[in-house]
Amino acid sequence: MSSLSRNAVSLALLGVLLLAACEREERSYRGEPVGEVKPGAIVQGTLYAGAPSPPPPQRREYEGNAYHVSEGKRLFEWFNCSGCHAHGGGDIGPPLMDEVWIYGGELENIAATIVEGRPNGMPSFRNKIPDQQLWQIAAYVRSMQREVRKDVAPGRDDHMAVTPGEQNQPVTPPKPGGVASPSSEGRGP
Amino acid sequence: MRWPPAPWGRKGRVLPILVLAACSGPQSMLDPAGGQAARIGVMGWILLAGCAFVYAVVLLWLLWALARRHRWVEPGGVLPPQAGVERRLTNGLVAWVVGTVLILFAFVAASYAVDKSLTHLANREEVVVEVEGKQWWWTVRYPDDDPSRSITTANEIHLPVGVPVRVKLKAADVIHSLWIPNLHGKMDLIPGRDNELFLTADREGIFRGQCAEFCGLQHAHMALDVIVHSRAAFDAWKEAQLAPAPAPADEALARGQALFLTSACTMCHGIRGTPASASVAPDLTHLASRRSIAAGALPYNRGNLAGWIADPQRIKPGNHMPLVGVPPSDLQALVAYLDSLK
Amino acid sequence: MGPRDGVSSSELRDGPSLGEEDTMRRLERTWGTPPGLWGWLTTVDHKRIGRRYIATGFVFFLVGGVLALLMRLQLAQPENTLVGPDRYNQLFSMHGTTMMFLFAVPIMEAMAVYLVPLMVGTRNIAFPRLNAFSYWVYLFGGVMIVVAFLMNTGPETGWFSYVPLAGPEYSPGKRTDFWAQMITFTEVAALAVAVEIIVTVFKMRAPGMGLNRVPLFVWSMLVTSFMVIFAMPAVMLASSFLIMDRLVSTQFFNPAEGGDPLLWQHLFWFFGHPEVYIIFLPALGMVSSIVAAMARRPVFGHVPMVLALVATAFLGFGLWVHHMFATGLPHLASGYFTAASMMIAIPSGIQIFCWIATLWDGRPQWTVPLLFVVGFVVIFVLGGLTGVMQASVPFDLQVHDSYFVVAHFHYVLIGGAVFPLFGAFYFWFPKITGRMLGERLGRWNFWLFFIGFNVAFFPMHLLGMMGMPRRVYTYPAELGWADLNLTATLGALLVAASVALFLVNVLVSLRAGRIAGPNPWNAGTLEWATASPPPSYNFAHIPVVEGLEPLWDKAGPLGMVHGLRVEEREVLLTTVLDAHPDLREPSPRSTIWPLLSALAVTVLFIGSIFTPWALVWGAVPLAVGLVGWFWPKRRHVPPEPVVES
Amino acid sequence: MPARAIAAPAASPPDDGNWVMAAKNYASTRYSELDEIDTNTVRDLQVSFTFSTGVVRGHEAAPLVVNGTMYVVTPYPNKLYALDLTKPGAPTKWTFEPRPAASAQGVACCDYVNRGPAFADGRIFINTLDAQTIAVDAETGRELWRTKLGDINKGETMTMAPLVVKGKVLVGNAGGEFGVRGWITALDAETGKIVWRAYNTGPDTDVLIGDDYKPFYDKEKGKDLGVSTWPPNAWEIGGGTVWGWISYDPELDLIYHGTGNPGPWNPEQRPGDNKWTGGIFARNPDTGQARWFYQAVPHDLYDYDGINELILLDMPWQGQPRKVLIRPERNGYLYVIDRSSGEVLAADPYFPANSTKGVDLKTGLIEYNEEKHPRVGKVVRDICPTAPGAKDWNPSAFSPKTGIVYIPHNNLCMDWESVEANYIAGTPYVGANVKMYAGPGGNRGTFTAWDPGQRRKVWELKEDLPLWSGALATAGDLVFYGTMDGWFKAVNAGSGELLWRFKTGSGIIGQPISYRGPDGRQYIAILSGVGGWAGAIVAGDLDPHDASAAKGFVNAVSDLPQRTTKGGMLYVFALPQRR
Repeated sequence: MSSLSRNAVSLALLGVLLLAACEREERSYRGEPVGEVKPGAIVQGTLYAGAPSPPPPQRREYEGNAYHVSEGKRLFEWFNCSGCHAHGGGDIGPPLMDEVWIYGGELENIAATIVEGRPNGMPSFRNKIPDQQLWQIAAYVRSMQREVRKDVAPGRDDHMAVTPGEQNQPVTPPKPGGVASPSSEGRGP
Repeated sequence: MRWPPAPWGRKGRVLPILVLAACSGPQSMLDPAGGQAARIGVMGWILLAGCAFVYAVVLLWLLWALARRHRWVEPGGVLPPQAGVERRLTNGLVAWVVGTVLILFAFVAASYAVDKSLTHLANREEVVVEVEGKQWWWTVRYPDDDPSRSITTANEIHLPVGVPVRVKLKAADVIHSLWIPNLHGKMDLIPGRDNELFLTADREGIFRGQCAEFCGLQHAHMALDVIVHSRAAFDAWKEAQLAPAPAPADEALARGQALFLTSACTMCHGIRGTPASASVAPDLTHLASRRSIAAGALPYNRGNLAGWIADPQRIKPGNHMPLVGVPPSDLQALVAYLDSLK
Repeated sequence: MGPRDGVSSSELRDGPSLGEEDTMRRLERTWGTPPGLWGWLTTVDHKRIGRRYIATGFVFFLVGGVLALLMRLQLAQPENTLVGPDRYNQLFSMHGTTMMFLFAVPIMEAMAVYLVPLMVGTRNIAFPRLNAFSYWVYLFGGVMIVVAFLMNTGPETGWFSYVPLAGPEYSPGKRTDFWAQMITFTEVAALAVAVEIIVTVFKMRAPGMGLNRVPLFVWSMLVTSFMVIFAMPAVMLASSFLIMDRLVSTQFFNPAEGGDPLLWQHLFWFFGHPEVYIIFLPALGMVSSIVAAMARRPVFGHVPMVLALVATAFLGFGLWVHHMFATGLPHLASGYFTAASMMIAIPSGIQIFCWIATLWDGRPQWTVPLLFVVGFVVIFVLGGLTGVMQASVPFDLQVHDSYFVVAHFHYVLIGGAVFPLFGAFYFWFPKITGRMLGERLGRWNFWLFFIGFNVAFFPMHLLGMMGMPRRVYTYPAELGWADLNLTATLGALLVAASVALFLVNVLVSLRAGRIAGPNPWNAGTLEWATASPPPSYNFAHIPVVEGLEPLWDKAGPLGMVHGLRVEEREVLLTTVLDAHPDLREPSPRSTIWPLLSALAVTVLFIGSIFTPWALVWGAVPLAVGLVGWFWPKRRHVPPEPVVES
Repeated sequence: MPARAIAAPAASPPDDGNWVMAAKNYASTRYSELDEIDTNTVRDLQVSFTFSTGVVRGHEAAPLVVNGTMYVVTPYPNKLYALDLTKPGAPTKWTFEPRPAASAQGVACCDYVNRGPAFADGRIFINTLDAQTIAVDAETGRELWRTKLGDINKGETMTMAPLVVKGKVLVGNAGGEFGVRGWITALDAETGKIVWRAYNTGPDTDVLIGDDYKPFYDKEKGKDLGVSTWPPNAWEIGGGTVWGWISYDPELDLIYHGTGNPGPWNPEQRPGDNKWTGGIFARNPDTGQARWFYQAVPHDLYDYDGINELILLDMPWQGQPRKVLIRPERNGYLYVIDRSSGEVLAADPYFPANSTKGVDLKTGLIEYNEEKHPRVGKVVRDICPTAPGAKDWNPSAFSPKTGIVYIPHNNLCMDWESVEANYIAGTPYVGANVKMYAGPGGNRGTFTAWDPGQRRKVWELKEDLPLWSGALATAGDLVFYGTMDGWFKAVNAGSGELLWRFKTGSGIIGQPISYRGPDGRQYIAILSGVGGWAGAIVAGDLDPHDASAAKGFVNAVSDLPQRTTKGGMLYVFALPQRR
């Protein structure tokens, strides 16, 4: 390889790194006011008639941005998403950290699910969550399932350690249950 | 805001040092309004006097050393130390060290005494206030043995004059620090730790406190108002705060309330007396009775409130209140309703 | 790597049998750095590395200064919108980080890397390859954080990065990870230099330079290096905990899971307070050198001065908690730290007294270095006294984290370190470059700096007392802080102008400065005994020292040691206390491995920001680098006992 | 005076072989006087018939048997099946589909269960998840009336089994994890009209506290305690739901019901005693007026709902005959309370609780353990029992033959971190991160036989998985219960010896019953279908990588998906037909 092309390659690499970093680290606060996610823009399935439509621009803007994803994590707690979905493991609502998506797992699908609600119990948050926060939450939900880059996904929070943190979500089989607490060991009934 | 302009005015650019004595203000340690701040003030003056003396001695000694008639030496030559002079200088050094030690000892003693007296002031308490720091505002609670008489408000501490107050400090997210310079020094609010601060305000007035530990994007806009009133006025304020929000008095206000209850507002804010009971953002039950909006970012008035709701991220970029995008027609009704929450 | 003249020539030693010209030619061939880029990359000459260390540190000083200017412009008026909160937070975090980690400590160590071997009269620093490695690691770490900052990934939580704000929940993205790894980079570099300095001072002093004859600058660097070794591990531990919390979900600082945010503060300030003295002690050494030369007499009270240095170092470790008075510590603990913090004024007072006494008894030469020393005394004493005030718990509760503190530590750090450093630049520039720095521009430089500094920072005392907290990106107009802030900004512009003048002075003087000669100031320490700039081998013959200021104590030429190899790199080791000749020790040649190892370390450190697995795969290139570094040389010259000649 | 405890006679008429209410009788003994299946014959017990409900969620219900027809209600969508027992294989007689709102599934805290129907006067009454009570003609399956009682948009659901007393259907709401305001309501069994409704928070007029109210303890006395023991307006979203069991004493003419946890779980958000949550009310069934109240957990710290079964017994107590009720409480104490006055006669730990230190019988106050006090932002470790309690809703049985109460319960401990709960109507209002795990000994469930007269444990069986099924005692000296991995077990009522077991298709969390079939033989019936809070990991396919899933229960049963799968099947057992 000539040194010129080598330089070009390293420059290109640097460029990619730069872009990734800028995208990851940007803080933008204003977003758009409450609107509606146009259902027309949302694809629920993975099967397309003709050529697939391009994904909406929010995917890159939100999924690639650590600030947005971390804001999504905060709002996931604030807006009680965690009340039903726990920290991704599910409770009243289905788990979000597994691979199963009932209503589609793309960013747009998740946003649509939040806005419109789903018949089996997912409430509609129409007019309750401004668009930017909506995309932030959706991007965070994607991070639970390891669908955003590792360097963008959040780490642990300052609460009880119940998951390894979105950036370290393991792909290991579930651990066996029923292990007694260390402090209760050796303490007879 | 509604504080009087600084005495030297916005235009008269007097040399700042001259107005040191006149540095009174709603957020200044130079204008103590409470027992603690006054004692610390005294400590400050003791330290300042001692240090000024030492500084003067050093500067005079330096001046003398530089300006005195020195021994002659040819260019490039070296002056050998002279035994007698060395001895005198050594004596001087010993005196110097002894002097330093004495002054420092006095400082330590004074500091300890003042610290002790601050603790002593803390021994009684009549009013308990819980302040919880959050990014980037303050929850203020007045717990009561009768829980139904406890009060929750935001970004505003009311105190009765002349009464010892225990301020319990908690942090909800990161470390903050409560600093009301006119009343006391600062105390940190640390997650997982309970701190407290004792205040006694000696005169009525309106003061300002601010977060003094860097806490993120809007650290600069995390202030609170401290209102010191007479005991009677304080009690009256408490009674007023206990009441739930009044029902809308007319059609327009009712529309405003409906807008509030059906919009994104209820995801974060609560208004007691309505179904809105969210608590991750300031309680709005008596919003219109407060002096400022957004933790001291803006003085409270209808115009500012409308501006704040219309675009909070322009006024306080990065704060947790999103751009909700209320249409102008609705905004007026919404603001009118919120403004009725006295 | 010149051609070898056979076995016998490798046994050639300096001494009367070898002509002076021949000795110097052969030494130059042995110790010189190969020309060109390869030589530049492979050199282990402490002077070349010291020079680039100083230059790099100064560039970071300029970077930090530009950041400071931007902050001052933002604060020039209330509710200003020049930069937003996000950018402002990165600005002050980068400013503090750059100034503390990339400028102050490295440049002080850089001065030592350059000067200490010369001042103790040896041919190179101990562990020259480690020295090269240290520089590269420092450079890469510094470049990394600046590039990160330019890519909007600069630190945003301040130079002390308190958790939980700097923790994974409240600092998303990689900004804080880069900061934490920058700490690791600079600490590795600083620790390496500290080890080199200590060994150089203990084992490589010229014969006769017993500990009682060690110059004060060397003493100060020795003490500083010990402080580095004891203080830096605390912050490395803290930053490692932080990055582990952030990357692999450990719980060191999570209060919910039994971690403690105050653990961070203790670890950080256990480093952070000594850090101030790590910056300040070398400056004291510089002041002593300048005062002695400019007062034309040895510094009064050499022994008290040394004891004061050592005392400062010890006390410096006992007062970190005064950064934490507002965290609600028990009263007794605060009382102890009040007393300890005030006590540190005693050794500082001794030193101030001794310098003034030296000037008083000597005959001050009004050169630019002396101006900076006087400026240092005036400013530093004020900063020190406000420090004493803050040691008082009640008073500190008011001024802590306010602009009063900003004023205080700039008085201490700029007054206590940057003024002496500029004095040192003027003082040693001729030694390093062979040319004098311009005196006229120098005086302008000084007065602009002195006035600008006070205009910029004195008002901050008042601002703090008037309630202005530090680290705010803006403030309301109603609080009456505007005028003082504007004044401070004007002062900052003056300082900037002064630094610009200094740069001009350097550029002009490099080309057209007066030729200096070996000893332009007629100073007394060993670095002035050789040519300016010194040859690659420093001294043609290792001098023999018979006093504290060897060049003053002896009218004629210095005594010298004979018998070191001239065709092999060889240095003389002496005993620790009395500096009796002990061993002849080979010294390594130019090599590329430190650079390669530093690159491998860089890959490992930066990689670990993104994945903990970098520690595993990053170890492979590092291992290659280290194996290359430590590969046994074919022709090993064993250390030999010295034969007195 | 009986020598030992017997079921309150007026509340436990002689067994006619039917099973008309979930608890068998008003005294809630879950005791069948049939003795064809006994300790000797039980080993021959075999499946008589099965029936798939078509729903694979947690089946917590008790089937009813009335005159040759069995009634089974499923979890959401709350289908009601009538099975004709007179015909071989018990074919479906009719099916009633109430079609509750699907979105109600989103506000059911712990799986969309239903705990059973009730029968009275030719009508079957069921509650639906979307908070309706429906009366259906028992013969035809025709809907007679339906009354909407709550609003799912506020988080109100209904999962409890109704109780019919004196022509009134008594029902209560669920949703203590959603910040609802708890109530109990009496509906006219004929028309479905609301006769009275008593809230469990708020002013006395809402709580139906009037002149009749004479609590035993001073701490329950005072005006409008439902307001003054809360921060301002917090009682409006304060919980105190009635999703568990109601008993009735015809003699004293009092109904007894528990009140659920206060909302939110995070106790720091609701300083005060939080009346009238976490306690037991005695009320007049006709007017709803309260007679007495006892708060077992004032200012509840750990979600210790007070909704468990109340077994009405007459027993000698220190030489005196007392009318008592037995309440194995979630907090780990077995309360013996004088049901006429509300005086606590005994509160003995049947579980090694460390969250509390005991109950002062003089004041009725429970002493919390300061060390285990939850805090915002701190994980408090190893709190026993857990939020679902030493024992949750799954009811015990009482055998007058042995005088023993048979208690199926959990043996779990937990880590708890309070967090600030944000109230948004229709979403959970909890405010705690919880992680549960096996308690002392490592077994997660225990089946305890407790003698209330002796105030001691008689025997206990350790079960690996938590016990989430009810218990049934029979005159054949047998006790039946099921495990979460699907074993249906019969043990000796006197010794606890395992006599017979059968592996059903899915984990058992239902309530076993026993009836006499039209052929005169004794049958045992149980619904198998894992779910509920404990089985949510299987029923909801939850992910065990998150220890806080299902409010922390998933962590304790993360092996459950390997032990059982979803199901919904009725199993009926009988002895082989004598030829």
